Amino acid sequence: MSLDILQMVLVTVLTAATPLILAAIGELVVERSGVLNLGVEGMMVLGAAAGFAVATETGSTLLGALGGAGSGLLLAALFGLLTVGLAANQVAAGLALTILGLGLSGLVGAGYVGMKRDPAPHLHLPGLTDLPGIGHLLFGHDAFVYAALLLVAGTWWFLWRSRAGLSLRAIGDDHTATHALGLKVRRIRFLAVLFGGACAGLAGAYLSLAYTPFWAPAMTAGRGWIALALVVFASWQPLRVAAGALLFGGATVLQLHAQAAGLGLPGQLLSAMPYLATILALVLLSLGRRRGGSPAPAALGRVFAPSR
Amino acid sequence: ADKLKVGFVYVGPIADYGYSYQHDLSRKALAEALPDKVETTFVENVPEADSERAIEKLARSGAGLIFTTSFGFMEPTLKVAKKFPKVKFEHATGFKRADNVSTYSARFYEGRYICGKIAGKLSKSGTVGYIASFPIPEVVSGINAFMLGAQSVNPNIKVKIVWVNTWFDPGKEAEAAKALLAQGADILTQHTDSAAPLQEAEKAGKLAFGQSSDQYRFAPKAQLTSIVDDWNGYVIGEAKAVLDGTWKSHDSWGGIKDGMVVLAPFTNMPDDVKALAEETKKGIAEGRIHPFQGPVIKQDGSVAVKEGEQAPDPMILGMNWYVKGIDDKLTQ
Amino acid sequence: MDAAPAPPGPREGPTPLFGAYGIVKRFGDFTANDRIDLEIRAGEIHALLGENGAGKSTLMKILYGLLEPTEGVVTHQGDIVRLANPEAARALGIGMVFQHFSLCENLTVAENIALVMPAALTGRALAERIARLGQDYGLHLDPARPVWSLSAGERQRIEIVRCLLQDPKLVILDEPTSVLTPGEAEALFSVLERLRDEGRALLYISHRLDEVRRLCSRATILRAGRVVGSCNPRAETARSLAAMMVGTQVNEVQPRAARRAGAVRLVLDRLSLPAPGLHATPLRDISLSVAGGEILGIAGIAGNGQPELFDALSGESQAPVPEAVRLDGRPVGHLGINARRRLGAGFVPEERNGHAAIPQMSLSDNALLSRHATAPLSRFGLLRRARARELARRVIEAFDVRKAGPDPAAGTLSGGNLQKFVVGREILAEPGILVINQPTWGVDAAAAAQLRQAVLDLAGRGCAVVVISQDLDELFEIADSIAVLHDGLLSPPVPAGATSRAAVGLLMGGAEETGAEAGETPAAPARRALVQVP
Amino acid sequence: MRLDLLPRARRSPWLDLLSPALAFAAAVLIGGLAVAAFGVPPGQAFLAYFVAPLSEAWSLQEVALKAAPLALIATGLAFCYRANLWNIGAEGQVVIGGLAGGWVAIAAHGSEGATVWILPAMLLAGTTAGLAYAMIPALLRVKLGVSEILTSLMLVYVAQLLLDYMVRGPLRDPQGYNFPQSVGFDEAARLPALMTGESLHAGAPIALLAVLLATLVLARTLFGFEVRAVGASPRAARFAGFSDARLTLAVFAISGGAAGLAGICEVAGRIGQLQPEISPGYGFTAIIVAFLGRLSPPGILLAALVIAVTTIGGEGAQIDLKLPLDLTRAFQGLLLCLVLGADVLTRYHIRIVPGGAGGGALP
Ligand SMILES: Nc1ncnc2c1ncn2[C@@H]1O[C@H](COP(=O)(O)OP(=O)(O)OP(=O)(O)O)[C@@H](O)[C@H]1O
Ligand SMILES: Nc1ncnc2c1ncn2[C@@H]1O[C@H](COP(=O)(O)OP(=O)(O)OP(=O)(O)O)[C@@H](O)[C@H]1O
Ligand SMILES: [Mg+2]
Ligand SMILES: [Mg+2]
Repeated sequence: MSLDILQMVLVTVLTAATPLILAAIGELVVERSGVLNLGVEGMMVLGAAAGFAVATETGSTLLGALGGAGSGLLLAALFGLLTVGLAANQVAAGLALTILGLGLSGLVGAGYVGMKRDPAPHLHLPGLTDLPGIGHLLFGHDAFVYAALLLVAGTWWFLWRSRAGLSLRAIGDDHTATHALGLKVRRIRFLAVLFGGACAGLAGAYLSLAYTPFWAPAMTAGRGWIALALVVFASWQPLRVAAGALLFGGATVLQLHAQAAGLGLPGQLLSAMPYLATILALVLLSLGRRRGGSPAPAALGRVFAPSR
Repeated sequence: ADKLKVGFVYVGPIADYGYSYQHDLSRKALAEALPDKVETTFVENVPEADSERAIEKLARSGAGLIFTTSFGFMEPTLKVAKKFPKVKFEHATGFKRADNVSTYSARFYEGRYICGKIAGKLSKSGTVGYIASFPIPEVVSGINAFMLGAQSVNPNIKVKIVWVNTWFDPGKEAEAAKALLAQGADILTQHTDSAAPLQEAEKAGKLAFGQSSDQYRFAPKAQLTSIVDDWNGYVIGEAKAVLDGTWKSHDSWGGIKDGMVVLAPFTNMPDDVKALAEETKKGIAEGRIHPFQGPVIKQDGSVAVKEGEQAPDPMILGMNWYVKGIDDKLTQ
Repeated sequence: MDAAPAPPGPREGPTPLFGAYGIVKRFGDFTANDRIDLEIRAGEIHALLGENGAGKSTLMKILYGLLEPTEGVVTHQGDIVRLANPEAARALGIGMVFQHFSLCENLTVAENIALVMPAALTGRALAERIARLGQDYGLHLDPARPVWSLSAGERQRIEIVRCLLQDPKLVILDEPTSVLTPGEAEALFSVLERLRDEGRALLYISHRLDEVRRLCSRATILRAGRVVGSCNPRAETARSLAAMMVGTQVNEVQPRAARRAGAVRLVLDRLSLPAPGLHATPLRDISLSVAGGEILGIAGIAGNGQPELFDALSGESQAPVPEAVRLDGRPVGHLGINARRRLGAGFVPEERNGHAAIPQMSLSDNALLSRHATAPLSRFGLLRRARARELARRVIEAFDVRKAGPDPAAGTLSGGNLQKFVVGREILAEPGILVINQPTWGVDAAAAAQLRQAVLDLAGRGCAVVVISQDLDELFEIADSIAVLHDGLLSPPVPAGATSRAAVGLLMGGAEETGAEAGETPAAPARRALVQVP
Repeated sequence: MRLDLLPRARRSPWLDLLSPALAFAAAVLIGGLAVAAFGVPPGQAFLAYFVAPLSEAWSLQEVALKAAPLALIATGLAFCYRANLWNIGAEGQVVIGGLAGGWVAIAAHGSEGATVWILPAMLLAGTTAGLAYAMIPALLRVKLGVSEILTSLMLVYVAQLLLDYMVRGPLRDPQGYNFPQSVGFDEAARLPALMTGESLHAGAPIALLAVLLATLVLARTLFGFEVRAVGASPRAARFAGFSDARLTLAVFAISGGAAGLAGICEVAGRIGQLQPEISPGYGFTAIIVAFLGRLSPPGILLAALVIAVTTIGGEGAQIDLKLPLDLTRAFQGLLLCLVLGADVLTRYHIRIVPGGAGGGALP
């Protein structure tokens, strides 16, 4: 493999990982606060539809991205109202959100079928981007890719270095104790849920505005579920989310390359590779970990209904 | 008199801008062509496992003619047809018929043969990328026809195939396109439904073929042509036959000649290639050219079609082998 | 709350630092606080006394802004204040040390403290302040340790340090000593006395009336949500205080009849177990033997292997070799808890909610929990619900369990009453061997005495009893011999009469030498506990 | 503004019924507005969605056909979810069950004689295969502590691809022009129709039986108590002598077996052959059905019927009223959200406290 092919592969892996990173980082923050939102796929697909619609109507990719994030946020607000406000079961509400999101995205996107947009502009720094081998990998992406990477770094900083992040982690660890200290458990959880929704919506907008710049029904094709899996896979650590997304994206892309190179294995087996690889990686991780401890936020998925 | 109700069952969303979309265009064309005589209706996104109910519901809602547009609807169509002998059924791409069930399909391979010729002429790297959905005969015969077309103008051409195991996943199709481009393909063709591969080619400054519908607007600088499923003529004809009372169960497998397979305008190619493409199209329409004209040699070196003969329809309909020169294996 | 009544003037003396007037708190139809008035002055330690469920914690939570009173007002130096949340209370100088610690297990000490500090105070500056305060008051903490790795005493230190870092005017302590060793409690008392001398006010809740008499200069007594009196505890006896709380005359424990030395019934033979989880203690080479009619007390600070030892005895975790645990001579180390129950053993774990009982399940379901195999409450896999209800009813009757409704959820019972239920559930089975962990944790004095009496009586009927407790008064009151568990190691048992609190306390703290032989101060098992006249 | 929830001392059966009814009414109201926006009279849409599917003999059969696998799978899942274990891969277990059972039918295809055993053998194979497939996440969780949410979900995709491979490869009908489908099963390998000439087959009574059995097991047996205990408090359950490892395996076995059985019932029932897709997402929909039914088998039966009716009604609305499918989906999602939200009424008193957000003391 020449250096340039390698670079192309890596660029593909990075862009394939970007929507996963965006959605998974959002969900990570949600889960760190102790809430499990299984509705990522629904928020993501609505983000794709709304993002494309807004971008088409306004002619601005930036507004489109904001629209996508905003629509994910709105859907997440419904989820937050149900689970954080009304103490509804999180698993069920998340699944309901997925169905709702799929339906709404179809309704929103109906008028935009068959339309195309130019992909979001890519960075081009004369000199730097054209560097052989790494130029394109480092300096040749659209804003979403850099936003995703910044988000990873920012989330890491937020969780481990900021006071608000500390409150969030504490609430995810023990909502009763933090409530007793006067932390705004429900408000912070609600905000986390909103953030997760915005990230999922943005991930969807990335798909319809940059990755494959058009709208098509159900175009997220299960990426929301993969993002959920990545959060667990990453043991709720932002940097590992990025690593996991690159691994999963890498497995997907590499199997396609393996086929293009004429490997001759059944396509179904190769398509199953990313899933099997994820399971295998989990097993290896758990073998490496001392038994007994779970890295999950202790309050994850548990209902909290304080009264005063 | 009462209008004839015509129902359509689609496997995907009509918004896929591909297979189901194209079928829905024919529904609209029918409604426009015979506004006083027919009334159309449809159900979209019908899972294979749930199709019997959707078909029966259409029959019960008074439809006199029902198009079931996916291979997977074959058995359910036959079952419902048995219950409703007065209703006429049209099943796309299947092979089982009954007194009130016709089958129809298009000879997409004819279009792919032409695409192959274009690709053979235009590929500078000598490598073409092929994004395939599922290894069913329709897809396999398409690959073979494409290869034969390409070999006819460039015997050393290479076709790299990637199976994505989906009809529709824009992201994955885009990734497959990128993989093929990275591995040296400078022309892409696809047997999946989204416009994503075309867009990837456009981004990379390469060329590509569209699928199912004319996808020129997605990639004005990359699309060479697109194999368009045009069901309008067939659908309108069948509806008229039912209205006239002349409808009979039959199998129709239309191609370029019948206007069922249409090629979008040839673009982004030099005039000589365009001329070759037009000529091939004409030849196929007139029956002078057959994509599977013998000798056709299989991958393993055995002869599939002898010199001077043409592959019979059943062979094409059930094709599960590659022609010589394709660097891929089919699971048997 | 716009139409709040003007605060009634102080009833005596100068304006109190904080006042609560006419406080009513209702949960649904239930009134937990009923028109409570309370005044707290600077420089005093004020006790709040009452039975389990009397409404003490509820009142404290209202003062800390955690609960909103249904009626009534809180004042600060005579002005009505609105405590919208704990932040507001802290801003007014109110700090609280919770009965159930409000610490996040997976965060570090410093992080837990930072949670309530001004945002600017983090990292090194915070660690420095923790260290300085720790030195000042003798409350040492390692800011980088995660909470799960700390003992109960250390955890409480975090709570206190967190509270003191805010320089509070009023410190509320809800049952602070229930998890401490005598040594730790002593250290706490001196901190509290110092705080008082600094001119702060302290509000102190405890079921240990001796402490209250020692520390507090004033006491307010609650019963069923109402103030039923106030007094100077120093001028009272523990007995008279208890009488005020309960509202009736109370009696002393019946001393046990002469002890018969029975056959050995329970043996642990060099039992070692690896730590079962990340946050657990390994057991190291533990041996003990208990005869019928004998009560062995196992003292120790929480976090030294008590739950692990309990699990090994009960069969919730199994021994590496069957012979390591023997019941009536039979090796049972490989058997599960129900098999051991069938051999006549009974078990009462420490944690009521979520181990001994399932809070959201009814009492009859909770009867099933530990008795389904032995009562027996199922046949061919089918439940015999009527029998379970009958069993629950018998326990409730025999142990005077107070509850609302015929078969309420266990979680709706007050701590003391639920404890009576889970102990009674085992005792009614007349076990030949009983292992009981922290029998009276957080239970009010009357209920505690009743439970101790029941254990004594059971031993009197020939049962071999192991009592794991960190309450030394309790152990000296009922145990025949006492051993100390420290860091997964068990000291050899010593007759209770031949050792002293001080000696045991030393061992609990990890001292090498058994001070038992020294026997400087002959133990005088306290007989101060009280039982209610039936 | 603040929303305060005060737990109710006891649940009132009256509210248990009222709350979903309220949710339903609200959903219908919102749905009616949406439908009106599409230019369809809401009353007509109401009839199409909720009344039409229940008004004809054939559509009633269709409702039963659709509800049966949902109820069967969701009943199995209820065991898992009550024990606080998250099998979200029932769809994969459905697929594997259908595949294994179908394989038996294909292997026995055309064999003479001994045909009585073939159907039982298929049902057994399907159930066992679903069960075994569910054992993978269960064992990984018990032995290695790997999150079962993740593994069970990933295995869905793997199962679907395996079925795809099988029907395009080894199990393909040799006479089928290389199309991806197996031979049609023999009559003996099909679930019998309940009434001759009708489509309702024995799958519905099987599901009904499973619901009854599960009701009994959960309410009346020690095992049912064990499931509840482990779900409520694993530590207390261990104190009761219940092993959570064993229970994890047991509930995964039950849910996997039920899903596998549902899979083979679909294959041997209406479909009658193997094909690349044998379930329109029953395994995922069943998760919602399980929660909608509050994890109680009778509730699950009702929830399955509601989902079936609205799905079938949605098809009718597409055909007769030209209302888009996406509207039906959005409506179903909304209905679920509202039911979940209204459920709060049954558990809490709700109090809305105006203001209250601001901190600080008012002098
Ligand atoms: N959030 C709540 N909802 C309903 N009832 C409650 C709630 N909190 C407390 N109660 C009830 O209020 C009563 C008083 O409880 P509280 O915790 O104040 O008692 P306590 O005096 O602290 O008891 P203990 O000595 O056991 O700590 C109890 O009967 C309890 O059941
Ligand atoms: N939200 C609630 N709903 C109903 N009952 C409650 C609620 N919160 C607390 N209680 C009950 O109030 C009682 C008193 O609460 P608290 O937390 O003070 O426990 P407690 O009685 O002091 O028991 P212990 O000190 O032994 O843990 C408990 O028995 C508990 O079951
Ligand atoms: Mg209390
Ligand atoms: Mg208490």
